[in-house]
Amino acid sequence: MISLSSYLVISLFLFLCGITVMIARKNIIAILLGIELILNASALNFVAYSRFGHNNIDGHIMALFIIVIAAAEAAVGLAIAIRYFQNRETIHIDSATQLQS
Amino acid sequence: MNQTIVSYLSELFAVNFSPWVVILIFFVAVFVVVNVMALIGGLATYAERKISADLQMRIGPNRVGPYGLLQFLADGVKMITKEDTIPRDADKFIFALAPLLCLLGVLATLAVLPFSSGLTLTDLNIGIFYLLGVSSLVGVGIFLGGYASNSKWAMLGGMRGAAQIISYEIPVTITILSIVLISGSLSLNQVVERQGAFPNGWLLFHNPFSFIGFFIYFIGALAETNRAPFDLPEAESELVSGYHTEYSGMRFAFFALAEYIEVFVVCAVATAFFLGGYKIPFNYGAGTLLGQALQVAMFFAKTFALYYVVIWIRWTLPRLRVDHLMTICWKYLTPIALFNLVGIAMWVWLFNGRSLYMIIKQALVISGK
Amino acid sequence: MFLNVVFSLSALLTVSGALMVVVTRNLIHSCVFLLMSLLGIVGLYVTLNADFVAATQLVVYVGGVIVLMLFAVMLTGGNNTKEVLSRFGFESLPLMGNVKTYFWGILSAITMMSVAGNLIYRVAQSSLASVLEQYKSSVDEIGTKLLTDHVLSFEISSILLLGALVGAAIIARPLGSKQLNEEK
Amino acid sequence: MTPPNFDVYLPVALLMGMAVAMVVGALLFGKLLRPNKPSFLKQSAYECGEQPVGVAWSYFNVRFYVVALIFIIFDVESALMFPVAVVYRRFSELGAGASVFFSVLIFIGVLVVGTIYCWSKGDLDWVRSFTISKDNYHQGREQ
Repeated sequence: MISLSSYLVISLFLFLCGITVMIARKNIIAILLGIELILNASALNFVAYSRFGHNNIDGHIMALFIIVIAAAEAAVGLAIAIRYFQNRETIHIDSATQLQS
Repeated sequence: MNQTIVSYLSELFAVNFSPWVVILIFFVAVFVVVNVMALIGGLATYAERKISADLQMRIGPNRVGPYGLLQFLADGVKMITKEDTIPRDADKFIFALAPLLCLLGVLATLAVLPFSSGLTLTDLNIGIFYLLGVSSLVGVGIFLGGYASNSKWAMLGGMRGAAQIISYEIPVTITILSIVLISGSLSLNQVVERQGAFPNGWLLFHNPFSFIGFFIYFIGALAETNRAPFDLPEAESELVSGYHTEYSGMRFAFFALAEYIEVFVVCAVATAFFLGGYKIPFNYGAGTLLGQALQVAMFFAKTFALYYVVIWIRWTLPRLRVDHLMTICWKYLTPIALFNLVGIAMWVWLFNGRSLYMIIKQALVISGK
Repeated sequence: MFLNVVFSLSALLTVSGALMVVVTRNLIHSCVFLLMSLLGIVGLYVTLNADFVAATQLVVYVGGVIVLMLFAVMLTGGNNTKEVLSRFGFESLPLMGNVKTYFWGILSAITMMSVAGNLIYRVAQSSLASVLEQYKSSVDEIGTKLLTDHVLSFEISSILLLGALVGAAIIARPLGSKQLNEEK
Repeated sequence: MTPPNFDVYLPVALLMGMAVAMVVGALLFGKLLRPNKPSFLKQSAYECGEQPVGVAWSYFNVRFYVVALIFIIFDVESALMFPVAVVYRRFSELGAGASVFFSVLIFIGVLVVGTIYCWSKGDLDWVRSFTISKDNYHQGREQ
C-alpha cells in the first residue's frame, strides 16, 4: 500500500545519493549534479506532504518555486564552472586553492 | 470532465468496461495510432520525394508498387537488413540510447493529439504543456546521438542541432502561451472546442496578434524539427549529415522516423491551435460515429495541407547560415513573440476575450437597432 | 492497481538512476542517469496527483537543466578529464580522503540516518493518508493561488530570473567581447 | 481508498512502452537478418577517408552555453506563466482584468529588461564581433 512514508524513503535515498555525489566526486559539474538531486528530493517531499495532508495546493507551488530556483542556480553554477575552466584549463576541485590561508 | 477514448466508447455503447477490458481497448487504440503514425512517417518520405520531383519537373519514385507507393516499405526492408556498425571508439550505451530517446519523445506526444472530440487518446488537462515537455526529450536525444558517435562531424552537428532546437523552443512556447491566454485551457480538446468551424471562428483570425503568432509558431516549429531552411545540423554539404553520420541501418531509420512523425505532430498542433482542429460546419452528426469519422477526416485534411506546405518550403528556400539562424531566433522571433503575448493579454483584458469578428458583429447589431 | 504499477516503476527508475549517478565515472553517463532519475520523479509526481508539477519538471529539468549540464560538460574538457587517483590507489572507488574524513563522515552519516529513520517511523505510525479523489487538474488552482495569495513570490521570482540571467551571462561571456574593444 | 481514474495516464505509459518495444524489437529482429562482419576499417569513425586523428572533443565556443542559459531562463518564465495564462481570462471576466494584466506585464517586463541588456552587450549574436585581432585576444586573457 503506498503511504506517505514510502515517498519519504525515496526522497531520503535521493538526498543521500546527492550528498554522496557531492562528497565523492572531484569535478565541479558532478557536484552540481549532486545539488540537483538534493533539490529534487526536497521538492518530492513537499508534493508528498501536500498530497497526503489534506490535499492543499501550497505544496505544489513550493515545488514549482524549488524547480525555478534550481534552474537559476544550475545556470549560474555552470557559468562559474566554465569561466573556471577558461582560466585554469581544468575543473578539478583540488586545484581551487587560492582562497586557502 | 476528462474524457479518454475509453470513457467516450463506454458512453457511446452505454456499457462500462471492467478494468482489464479498459486496458485492452487502450492497448488496441495505442497500437492503431502508432501504426498509423509509422505509416504516415513512411508515406511522408514518399510524399516528400514525389512533391520535390513535382516541383523540379521530374517524376518521383514510381517503380515500387502502384505510382511508387510502396517505396517506403522497400526502404524499410533495406534498413532492417542493412548491417549497422557501431564505431570502435563510440560510447556503446549512449549510442544505443539516443535513437530511443528521440522516438520516445515523439511517440509520447501522440497521447494528447486531438483527432476528434471523442477519439483523442487522452484529454489531459495539461495537454500542451505535457507535449512541450516531452518533445524537449528529442533535443537531448539528438545531442547524445552526436556526442556518442565520437566523430568530429557528429559532435559538432549534435551541438548545433541541440542549440538550434532549444533556442527555437522559446518563440514556440511563448506563442502557445499567448494562445492559451485566449482559450483559457491547456488541454488541446478544450482549445479546439472553443473555436468555430468556419474561418471566422478560428483562432487564426481571432485578433491581429494571434495572426502573427501563427507564423511565428510555424517558423519556430520548422526550425525545431530541423526542416526546411533551418536544417543546418544535418546539412549534407558541411556536416556530412550531422549528428547521425555514424548511424546506419535501423538506428538511422529511427532518427528519420522520429523526425517525420514530429513534423506531423507539429502540424497537428498548429491545426488544433490556429485552424480550428477537427470542427466541422453545423456540428453535423455530433453524437454518431459518422460525425467522429468526419471530424477525424477534417483534422487529417488540415494537417496534411500544412504538411504539404512544410515540404513545399523545403524545396524552395535556401539554407540559412548559423549566425543568421540564431539572429532570426533571438533578435526577431523572440521579441515579436513577447510583443504578441503582451498584445494578446491587453486584447483579452480590454475586449473580454471576444474575437475581432464578434466585436464587429456586436457593433453592427447595436448600430443597427 | 494501475497506481501501484506506475508507483513501483517510477520509484525503481528514480532509485536506480540516483544510484548510477553515484557509481559511474564518466560525466556524460552520470548526466544521462540523472535524466533517468528525473523521469522517474515525473512518474512519482503523477502518482501524487500533481500533474502540473510533473509537466514543469519535464519541461524545465529534462528539457533545460540536463541540456545545460551536457553543454557545460562539453565546454569544459568533455569526457577525457582524468580523476586524481586516491592515496590508496582506489581508482575505481570514488571515495577519497584520510582517516579523519572517514571518521567524521561515518559519524555524520549515523546521526543523519537516526534522525531520518525516527521521522519516517513516526510518520508511518501516524498513517497520515487521505482519500485520493477522482483525477482533477491542479493547473487552475495553482493559477488562482499564484495570482492571489502568492503574487509577491510570483513577481520576485522574475527578479530572481533576471539576476540569474544577467549574472550568468556576464560570467560566461567570452573574454574578447564588445566591452573589451570599448576599453581599447 | 477509491482508486482514482488513473486511466487518463494509461495511454502515455502504453505509448512509451510501445516506443521501447519498437526500438528493441526492430534491433533484435534485425540482428537475425543482418550480416555482421565487423572489420577494423568499417568501424573507424568517418573522416572523409582519412585516418581519424585525436579525440573528437575540441574547444567549443562559449556561445553554445549562453544560448542554453537564455533558453532555460525563458523556459522557466513560461513554465511559471502557464497557470497564470489559464486563469487569466476568468479573472478578466470577473473584473480583476487590470490587476492581472499589470502583474503579467511586470513579470514579463523585468525579463525583457534582461534580454535588452544581453542584446546590447552582444551576447545574442552568434559570431562575436571579431574586430579584435589575435594578439589582444591573448592580451585579454592575461588580464
